[in-house]
Amino acid sequence: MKPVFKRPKSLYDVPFHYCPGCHHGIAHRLIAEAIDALGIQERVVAVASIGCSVFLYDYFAVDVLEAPHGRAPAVGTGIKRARPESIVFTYQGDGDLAAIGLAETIHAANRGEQLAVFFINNTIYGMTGGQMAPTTLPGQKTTTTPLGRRVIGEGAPLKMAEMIAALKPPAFVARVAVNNSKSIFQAKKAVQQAFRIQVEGKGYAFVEFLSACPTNWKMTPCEANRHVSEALIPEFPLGIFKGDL
Amino acid sequence: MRKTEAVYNRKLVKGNEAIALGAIAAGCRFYAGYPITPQNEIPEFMAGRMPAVGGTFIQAESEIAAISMVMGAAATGARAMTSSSSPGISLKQEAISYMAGSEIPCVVVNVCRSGPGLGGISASQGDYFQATRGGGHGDYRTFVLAPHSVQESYDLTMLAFDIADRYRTPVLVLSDAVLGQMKEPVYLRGYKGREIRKPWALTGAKGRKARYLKSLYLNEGELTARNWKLFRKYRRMEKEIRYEMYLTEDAEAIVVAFGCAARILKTSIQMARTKGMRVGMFRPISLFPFPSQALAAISNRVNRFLVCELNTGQMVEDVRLAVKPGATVESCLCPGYIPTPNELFREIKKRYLASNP
Amino acid sequence: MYFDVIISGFGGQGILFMGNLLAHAAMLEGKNVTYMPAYGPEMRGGAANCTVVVADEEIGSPVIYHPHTAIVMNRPSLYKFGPRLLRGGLLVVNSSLVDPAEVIYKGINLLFVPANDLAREAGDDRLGNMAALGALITKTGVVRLQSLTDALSEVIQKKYRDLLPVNIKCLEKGATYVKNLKSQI
Amino acid sequence: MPKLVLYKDRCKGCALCTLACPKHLLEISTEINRQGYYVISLAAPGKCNGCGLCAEMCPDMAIEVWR
Repeated sequence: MKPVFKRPKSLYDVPFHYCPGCHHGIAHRLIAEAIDALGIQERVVAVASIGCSVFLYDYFAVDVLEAPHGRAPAVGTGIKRARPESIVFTYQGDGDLAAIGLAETIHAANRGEQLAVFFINNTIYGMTGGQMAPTTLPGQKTTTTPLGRRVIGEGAPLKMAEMIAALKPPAFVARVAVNNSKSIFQAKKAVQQAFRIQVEGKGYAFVEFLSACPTNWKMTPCEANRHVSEALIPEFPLGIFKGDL
Repeated sequence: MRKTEAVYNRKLVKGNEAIALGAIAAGCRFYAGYPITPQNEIPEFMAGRMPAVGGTFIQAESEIAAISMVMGAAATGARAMTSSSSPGISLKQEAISYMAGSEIPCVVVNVCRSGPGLGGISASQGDYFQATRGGGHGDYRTFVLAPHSVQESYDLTMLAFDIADRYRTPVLVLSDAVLGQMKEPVYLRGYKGREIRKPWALTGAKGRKARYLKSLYLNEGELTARNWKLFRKYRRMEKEIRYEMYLTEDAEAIVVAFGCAARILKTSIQMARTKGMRVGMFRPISLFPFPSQALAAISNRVNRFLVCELNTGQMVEDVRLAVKPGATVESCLCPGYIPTPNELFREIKKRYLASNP
Repeated sequence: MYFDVIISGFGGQGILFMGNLLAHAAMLEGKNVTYMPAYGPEMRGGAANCTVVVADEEIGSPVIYHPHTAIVMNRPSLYKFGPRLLRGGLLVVNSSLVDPAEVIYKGINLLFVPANDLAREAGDDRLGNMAALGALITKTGVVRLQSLTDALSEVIQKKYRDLLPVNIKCLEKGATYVKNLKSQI
Repeated sequence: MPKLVLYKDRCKGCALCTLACPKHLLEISTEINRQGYYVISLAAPGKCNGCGLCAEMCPDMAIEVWR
């Protein structure tokens, strides 16, 4: 018998610290599988950001640098430019990438840096306990929007994939979900493509994951999974916004 | 011989250019920065020269991004530098703190202007506390080198890279608007140091286990151990303390100053000497670690000190801590403007005569 | 030996170039020298000035508020730096652009140099800066004319290389002008 | 016959696998693991055709499928 599914070797054999039903684990695995598939584990330098995924180095069997909050694309720029043979990816949440690090995000994309940027959009701040994110849905209750987010005054959800796709230099921009097998299959291809682009020296790649945060959404994992389809995808349509698979 | 060297090997360059020349000579191959007066010659020079030496220049979207890029580059083992002036250095404190915590070496240049806020663009030493107390959040320090001439701007920048690598720490070169903008002949003697191996660098886990650089320590006791480790490192850095003693041997009073204030004071002291006043100068070159022991030794035989700085009194606190009890430490302060040698001479004279009637 | 000068005028008159050239010449003579330009917002709005100090001893301050010498290449510079000159100092006035009648300061030495006129005679009236510099060094002896011309060929930008001879001619013109004044006295 | 290996101590009882299984063969059991979660179990092992979708869905890689 052969395994249909096995832990990728770019991930350490340790349990994740994430909450039950959190999609970080799936995103981690897809990234690790892509690294294995392309045979680039020895070249990868990952940039961890601030948020639930700050402990990236506990899970990925690759070199990791922990960046200041929001600065991962700038830190990644430094790594890649100083050591072009590296394969560099950043892994950032919505607070990190779309709020405090928006400038770094946009400018790295606009310079066409040779980076793979993985964006975990769960419309809320996870690690700090459920505050409003730039991607929080209109009406969504968070600890800092107790009455629900009002678009005027608290802002509309930032559409990062669309914003980045509007720039000229990025080579590949996609938004994926991982809340069912079909979506996971699409996401897998997008992640591989993001790395392949860098391996081939074709430039900047951005993959946004619509991701569930059952704990801060105050839902069961299954409810949260459904919420991705019912609430997130209508606001943040899935698809390839730039480049192709 | 001296004349020959003087004629053939000197170059007339700005202090800021000397810093850039020193960095490139020392093997700096990554620079990221953001425009701000009065340090613009550094990014401009780097933009022109880096590609020629196979290095990278990036004009970043902000001071914050610039230092973060330096953090990334330095983490791979490259010699990396950024520069700015006071308001920009405030922004850079974030990553400087992260690098101190992650033990990533780099060189940060502050061509200090006056503050607070947007302040002005004239020379100032208002960033002494920021420079010597760490500057950002957390229990850390950066090594601080303060040149007082264009030659030192060149020499100390090269040294900064060596110290940064040796101790895996950010090193700050604290220049100022006068030193950065002025031109002076410098001997471009080239880099005499040595680049060391960096077995901690993130180069991809080829043929070895994966590793990481981080500053987050949540497990019980880890952070305490980390902070003690950094503390011991800062103690070890005392080996690198540098200072200059100028006419101190027979001095009855000592002026303490650094950077451009010190060079102006040299003229004032010469003036005082011609009037028979036995005044000397102690010039810290490393501001952190501060040359406290050397100053304490002087205070065994001299007990009058005048601290002259271009702020409202910062280094004077370190001088007070250093000298033996009973010594008098006075301040002569020039916040936000450049004093003339005459002005400082009058300050010296006034105090000297008060104690030596 | 100690010498300091503030050179002032408007942008485009080659003020910073004058200071730079003088500093370079002093360096070639093995002297200590500092050059300090106005920078940042100070140089916006058309005004330009710089300070050069030349000495045998180590130079303390490169920033001089009350100079021993000043060259004023236009009227606003006269009003800004004229009053700051030390007693007994030397004020070099570009009399092509400044009416000598306006120079009312007492207790200082005056040298009127029709810099732009001299430059025009030498072939390029934009090079008044060189004529004024030639006059200054001849009057003060701070550096030799030969050092200035040596420095000139080192510092002049490639694209202005063909202007080297006329620059030198203007320097000489200024120098000769002062020599003739001396012989008249 | 395909085999489903469950690493019980990895399971956080999120039940996403129960959504993924096309045959609805997985369910939350009454068994509590060392982490304190009710772990999943395969109701009718004989009916599993080893498609592996449950493993793809599991955020904690608690499931291994052999075929």
